[in-house]
Amino acid sequence: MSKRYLLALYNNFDEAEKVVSELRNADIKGFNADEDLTVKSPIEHPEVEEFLGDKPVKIQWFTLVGAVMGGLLAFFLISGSQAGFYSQLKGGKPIVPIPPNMVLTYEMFILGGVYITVLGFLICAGLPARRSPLYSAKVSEDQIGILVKADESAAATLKGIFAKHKALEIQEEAGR
Amino acid sequence: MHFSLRLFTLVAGLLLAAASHAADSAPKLTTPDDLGPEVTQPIEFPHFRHAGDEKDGGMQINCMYCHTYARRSMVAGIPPVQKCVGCHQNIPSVRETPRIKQLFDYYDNNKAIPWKKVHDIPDFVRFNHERHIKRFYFQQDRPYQEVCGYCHGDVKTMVVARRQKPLTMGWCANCHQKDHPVNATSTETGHGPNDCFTCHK
Amino acid sequence: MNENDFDRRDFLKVLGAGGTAVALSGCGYTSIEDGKETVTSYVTLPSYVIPGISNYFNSTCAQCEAGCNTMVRVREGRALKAEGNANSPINRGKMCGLGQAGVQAHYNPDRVQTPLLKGGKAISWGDALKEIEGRLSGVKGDEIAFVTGTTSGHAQALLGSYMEAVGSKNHFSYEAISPAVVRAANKKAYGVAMPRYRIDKAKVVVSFGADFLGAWVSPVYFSQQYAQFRKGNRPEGRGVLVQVEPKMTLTGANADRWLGIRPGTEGILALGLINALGSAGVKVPADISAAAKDYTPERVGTDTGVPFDQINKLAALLKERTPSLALAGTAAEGYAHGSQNALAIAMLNHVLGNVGKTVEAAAAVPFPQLAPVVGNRASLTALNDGLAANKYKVVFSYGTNPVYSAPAAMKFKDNFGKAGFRVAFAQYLDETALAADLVLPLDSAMEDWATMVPEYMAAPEGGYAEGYAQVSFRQPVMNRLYPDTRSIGDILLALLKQRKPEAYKGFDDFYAYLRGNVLEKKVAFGGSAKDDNDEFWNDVVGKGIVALKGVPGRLSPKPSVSGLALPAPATPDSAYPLRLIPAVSASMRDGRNANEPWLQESPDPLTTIVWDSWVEIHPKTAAKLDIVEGDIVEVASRSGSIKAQAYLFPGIHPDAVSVPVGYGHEAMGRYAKGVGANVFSMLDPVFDKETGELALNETAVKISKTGERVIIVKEEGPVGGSQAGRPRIAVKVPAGKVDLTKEV
Amino acid sequence: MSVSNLLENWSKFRHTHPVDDKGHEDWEAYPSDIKWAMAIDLDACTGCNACSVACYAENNLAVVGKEKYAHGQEMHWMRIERYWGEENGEFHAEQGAQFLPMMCQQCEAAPCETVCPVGATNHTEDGLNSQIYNRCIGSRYCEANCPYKVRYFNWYNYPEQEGAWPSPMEQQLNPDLTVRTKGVMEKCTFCKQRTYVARNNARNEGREVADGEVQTACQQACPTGAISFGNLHDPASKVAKQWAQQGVDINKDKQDKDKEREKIEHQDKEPEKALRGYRILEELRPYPSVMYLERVRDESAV
Amino acid sequence: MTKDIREDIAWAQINQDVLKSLENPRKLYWVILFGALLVFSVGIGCEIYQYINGMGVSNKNNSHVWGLYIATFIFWIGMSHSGTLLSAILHLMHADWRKPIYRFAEAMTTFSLMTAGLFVAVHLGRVWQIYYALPYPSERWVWPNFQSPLLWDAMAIFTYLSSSVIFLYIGSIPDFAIARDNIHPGWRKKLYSILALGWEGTDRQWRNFRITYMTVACFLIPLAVSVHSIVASDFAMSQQPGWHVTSFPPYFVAGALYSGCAAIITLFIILRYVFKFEEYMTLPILKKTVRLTFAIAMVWTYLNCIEFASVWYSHDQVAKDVLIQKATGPYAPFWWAMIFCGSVVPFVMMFKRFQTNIPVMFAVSLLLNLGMWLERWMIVAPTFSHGYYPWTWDHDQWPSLIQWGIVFGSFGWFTLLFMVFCKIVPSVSMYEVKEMVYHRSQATKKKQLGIEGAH
Repeated sequence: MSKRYLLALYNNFDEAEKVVSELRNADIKGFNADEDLTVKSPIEHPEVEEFLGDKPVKIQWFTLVGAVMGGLLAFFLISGSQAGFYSQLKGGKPIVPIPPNMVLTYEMFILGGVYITVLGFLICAGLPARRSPLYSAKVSEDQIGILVKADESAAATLKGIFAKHKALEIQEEAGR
Repeated sequence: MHFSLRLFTLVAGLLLAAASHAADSAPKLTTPDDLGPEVTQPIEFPHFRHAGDEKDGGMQINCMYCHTYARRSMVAGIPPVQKCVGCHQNIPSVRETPRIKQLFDYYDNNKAIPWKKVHDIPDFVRFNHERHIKRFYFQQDRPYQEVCGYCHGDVKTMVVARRQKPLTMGWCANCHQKDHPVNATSTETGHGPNDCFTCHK
Repeated sequence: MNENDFDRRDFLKVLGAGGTAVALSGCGYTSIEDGKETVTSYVTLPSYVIPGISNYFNSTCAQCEAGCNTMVRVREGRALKAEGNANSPINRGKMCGLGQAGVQAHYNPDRVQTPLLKGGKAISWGDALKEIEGRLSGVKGDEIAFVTGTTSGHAQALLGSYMEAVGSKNHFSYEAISPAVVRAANKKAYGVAMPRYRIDKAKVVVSFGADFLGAWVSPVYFSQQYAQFRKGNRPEGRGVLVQVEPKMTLTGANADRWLGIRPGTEGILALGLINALGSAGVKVPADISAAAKDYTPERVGTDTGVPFDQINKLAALLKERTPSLALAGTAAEGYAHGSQNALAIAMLNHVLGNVGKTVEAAAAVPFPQLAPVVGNRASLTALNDGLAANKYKVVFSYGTNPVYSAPAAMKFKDNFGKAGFRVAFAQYLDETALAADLVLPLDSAMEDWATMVPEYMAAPEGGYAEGYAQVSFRQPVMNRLYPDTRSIGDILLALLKQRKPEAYKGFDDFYAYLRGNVLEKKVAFGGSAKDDNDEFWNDVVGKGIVALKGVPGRLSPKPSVSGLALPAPATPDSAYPLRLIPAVSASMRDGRNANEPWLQESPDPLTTIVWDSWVEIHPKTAAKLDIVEGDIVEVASRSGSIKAQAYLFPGIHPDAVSVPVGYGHEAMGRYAKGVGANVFSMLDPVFDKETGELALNETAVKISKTGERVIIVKEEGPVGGSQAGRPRIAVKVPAGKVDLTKEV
Repeated sequence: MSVSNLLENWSKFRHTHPVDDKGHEDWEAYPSDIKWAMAIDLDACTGCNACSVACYAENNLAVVGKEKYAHGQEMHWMRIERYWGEENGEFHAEQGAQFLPMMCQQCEAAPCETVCPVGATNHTEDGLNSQIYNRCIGSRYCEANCPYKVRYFNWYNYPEQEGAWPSPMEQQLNPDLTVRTKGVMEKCTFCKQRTYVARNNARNEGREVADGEVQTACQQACPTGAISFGNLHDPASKVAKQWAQQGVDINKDKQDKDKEREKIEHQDKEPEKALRGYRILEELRPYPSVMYLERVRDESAV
Repeated sequence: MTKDIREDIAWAQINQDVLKSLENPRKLYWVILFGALLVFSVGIGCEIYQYINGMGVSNKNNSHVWGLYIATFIFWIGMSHSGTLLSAILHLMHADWRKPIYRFAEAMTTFSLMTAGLFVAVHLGRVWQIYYALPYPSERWVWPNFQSPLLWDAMAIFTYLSSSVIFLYIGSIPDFAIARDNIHPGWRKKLYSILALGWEGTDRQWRNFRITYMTVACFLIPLAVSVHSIVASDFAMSQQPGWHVTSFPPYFVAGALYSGCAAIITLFIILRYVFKFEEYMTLPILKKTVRLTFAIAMVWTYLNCIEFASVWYSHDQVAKDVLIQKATGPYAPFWWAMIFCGSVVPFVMMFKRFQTNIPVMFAVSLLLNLGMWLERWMIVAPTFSHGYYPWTWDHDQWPSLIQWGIVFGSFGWFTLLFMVFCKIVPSVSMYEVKEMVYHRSQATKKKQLGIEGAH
């Protein structure tokens, strides 16, 4: 059964919030508020998440793994190479001196952390992404966009809801 | 999302494994052959004929019969013309061949032969022939052709000598970190010096 | 020719061309491409030459008159380094900086390479010799003069016969710096000109300006004796060194007590000491005490500027610790009354009974014709007068540089010009060579054959050898760098052949002459008649030293004090209030080695100045003239003036200033030319009354600032010789507080 | 190999040196039975410069000339320092000057080694402080951290550009060691090329290096024999005897005799006759391998 | 008089104003750009000369082996810290006044690090062998010496540089999106759409964006601190008097923040003028920055004092000598100049009327930077000329023109990079300004409600 995409633009978050809550409460066949509802905003806005219901963020795990890996890699790379065939005394210090190696381990710990976190960000935020079916430059300016994906059948009802809250503009497009 | 997390952990794991392997694995113990360029010498000296095996028409002369300084000094040196002449005076059969004629020209005009260096290492490196020969030829009594061959390759098959080994630092180190028996009989082993100052001057 | 020897020289011919090419390329920049470099190889090679392993050849150092025996390191036919010959009684395997720099004399880029006419036109040896022959024809023998430095050995023998052949007696042996006055005084006092001093046996050494550690007579030998002398576990106990001199020398810097005495009053102090010793109950011969009787400590104190209790203390020390040794050196002899000074000091040894104990007679070589003809300054005066009077038509000069080192007041350069034809045998185009009509290039000491007999005959290890004498051999350690240079021996031989062809036709070169000559006297040279010639010769050359049964010298029991009368200390004249003391530094000496960069670059031990000359001024004097370090000052005497940078130096008498000799060449080469100022040029022509030696320290000068100021190029930092309160950098400890007996 | 090696021989790689070495034998990272060391008798040293020139001759040191010397860019590995007696800010010369030959002290725990970013300077098995010219990238950190300031940097390209060896002078160069080029640090090596030959000869003949078998150039030249050089681990060697006799221990940053003395002086008693061995800047704990003997001066003449 | 960002400013307006700065540059811009190019080329010239003839031409010497290069290196590293301070620390502290200015501060971080990186190379005697210092598995199987503080430096700087580049980029993705949406078609539009990675501001993107941004910020703070402590340890780890000081790491960090803030003020004023950002880079922000700077200045002064005090009351005579020599020796003028610029000049910032006085603040900020540069020089040089070993002291050592030239050139390089940056990346963060404005308006709304409620 073919799907339709609807994008409604609103002036401010309060209106958007009303719309979203209505959409989530109203039980419309062929439209799942948790999956098919996306809010696009020009600024980062915590409330959006509240009224969308909480969605888990996994990035911390990337960070953890990355940092740990970086640290381990550093320590073993360094100590390993120090203990190589050419291992020679330097300044009476042990051939594998812990404090200096710790410094570098620390740096690599951070390096790994940062890199992998960003990697995680790209993966989790699904970037780089292809342009989604409906987008309005207004969103990056000052308006809030609400993008929904629903069955043909539900489209009308949804439009109704948008209109009710006097959407500035409603775009719609067919999709799979 | 969970999939990508797993995937990522896998990738990272592989990365780490690879990296640690890099730090971990010893240099390869094989000594690769990489053939140096052809060198044209004032006289095309046929090594195979002097040092080669009987079946190839060689005379199996010990390398150190001519390169006699190798076991006495850091540098192998080049035998003085005198040495070649010493034998060839008494070999009338080849006396008239072009190379030998050349040889005698040099000798009669008391001119040194401008041999070209084939196995040339940088000036900041100290390679001691004497030590290596003492260690492997005299102490471990391995066959001389093998011992010289470690660095000079299979000269006995060549006409004009040509570099066969890379003679790079890593290549030297490959051998230095191997444990060699200290002499033919004993089971005691030791590796070459790992002290920079021994080979760098 | 001898077979082995032929081998050696033949192998010397093949230069390690490959070797040098490699040597110059530093790290990172070396071609390691196969077949680019040539391998050093030889046609024939004696068994003892192994590429990559050095050979050592014994030879003899020609850098100064001490004649140390060297052992030269040779690799692939290149002489690399001069080291001491361990079997030498003179230097016992040691080597001074000056000697080390000998290789740079050999490899010097500024050497003369072919015979040159005036104006630098190169000619062949044949023409050169013809030219000389031509010029000499019709010239009477006594119109020919030969000026040399100190010469000895077979070259001297040839020179002697040549002078004889041309019928000339005018061989002037000139050394700008030589202990000539002391020699004369010694002859009077001990009966020998150059006795053997036993510093190693003395308990106290009082040295009147003898810089025996730096530049006096045979420094390396004396240094080793000094090492013995300082040993705490020596039977005599640790020695005490007192140095008496107006300008601190290297020896002064190592003294336990340095007495900055008023210039010229050294003799007075000596007599003062004798006087003090007498009154302390030491038995003094009548005539000596007569000579010394007026010199009471008080008077001497006022005359010399040495506090008189110091004098008594010193006398007491000398009385208590015998044997001691008093030395008269360059600083003491450089006056119009130099010989009196030296004599007075010699008397001190008599009074203290050192003669025979620490002053010994050395032996002489049994062949007078080989004995050294020692240089002095009087001979220069003689030559100069002769030249001025147009007595000489042809002048040969070898191994000395009078045009540079003669005081301007003597007008030597002009007088030299008066000679009809001037030939210089030279290694560099120095001032004299430039003034000559014909310059003949000499071999370096690494290329020629020679023998040498040291003037100061050192005793071999193990102390006093009654009749020990030695002849040192010099052999070529590498092939000639430039085919057209000749050894002085070869040249003299060639000249002789012009006169007596038949007598010398047996010898085709000096080598042959030398060898023949030595083999002839095989027995005298310590061989036995039945020795095989070649073996004997190789043995001699191989050792480089031949010990001979010498003619023992005799010390005269009764010294003559005749004419020992010291003038009252000179009153400073108002126009030129200061006394100029030309300083002889260990490495620069009289400047003949100035073109060896190592010597220019190694700092003067006391001032740490490099690459320039300087004026040492006592801080007090400087303060009076408000001169600060680095001021360019003009030092002016009646006979000339120089400009140099001022250096404030605590080790000099306030009434004296000192400038090092050996700098300020106008020619000679890239490293010497224009470096510093030539102090010889401004010396007053004052001469020692008895010997007629130029009195080096008699020049009165005045100092004026030019207004310029430079930053002195020296090794020491802005805090000079201060340790800035750091407790343990260079530590000094009183002898009483330290236990030296058990030292290794 | 190396990580497993690391884990297997962990304790070995954790030794510090020289203080907690239990002898040198049991430590594979420092197996040699040779420890080159020096003793310099300042009482015998006359400051004549022979050693310094010998060093130029042996080690291919460039002559930099007046202008560069003025900039403090000289290359002498062995410098002779001259000090005066000092009283309230004025120099006095009555007791002569003091001379101090100063060259690389070949520290056992060298400050220069740890800081080199590329590890061009290390501690060799025979107790030297190596300098690998071709590895050096010229960060000059080693000299910055050297308390004695005895390392010398090639500020210019002396062999090729500056013409330090105008032909034929380059023929004098010693083929046993490199001519250093622009941008590398260099310093005294205790004449490595000589010790190297001596050690190889000994090894070939299957024996230990005998005392006096190898001399450094400076030692060989020194007319008064003020410098002695040898193997500190060979109790028969002169150097070892001297160190022992002077009660100087290479593993200490403060010698027992000094502690002793201080104690006595603290109780203001007159200490008995002292020994004169000491090491310069010992208290910084570089454990230098050169022992100096104090200069002795006799007061009786003053 | 001090007017702040208007709350009622239209968001579209913000976009317009900022994007304007990306397009057709004014003449002044070109002047600066070419000026910078000129200065930079001077530096290049000197470097080439030095490369050909050897380090000697910089007139360092054997006891005095380091000079302006290291000093300036530290200076640039230090300058980089302010960016992190503003963007990371203040971000975590939700100080929203930072929002209009943190972008260029971060850019400054990046570029000054790049400049510092140059000096590492310039300083080396054999820069063509620099790869010896990189830890890569080579045929020789030799590795750099990981004990060397210089290597820690390299690692720390690399980490810091790459992290702050990433931080800068992530932070400006939404702005790239804006640029993409608003800029007229052309290669720039293509460029921005690539840079924007298809950002649409969906709730998912924003959610992850927030976490990431915060996490990286958290990493950056300890990193920044570690970087300059490590630079400090180049000296503190050594044995030399005047370097071997325990308080060096914090001292360096404080100094770094200090010079950084000073530099921010300078650039703030320049940008404000060049790009007409009066609307956003408002005087109250300047005032806040100035106050912050003043606080840090005082911290730095304090650390200075304790450093001197700890040396003074130690028994380390050698270190004491160095200190005395700094104050009285040949370096005295520079040392006192540093004290003046670093500790006296900032007191101008105490006075309200100066805090927003653009010309005065401009002058002051320049003086502070000069002072901080001198500080670095005074750390490096005097120790060499007055170290442990009196014989090697050298008070006449003076950097040659070559050395000065290269130092001079580095400023050109920095400006060059910065000028280019301003034309590619929006130097004011648009979306965050919007957030700022939004929150402000919310707050005021609440206030009004509160007031009404009171009635």
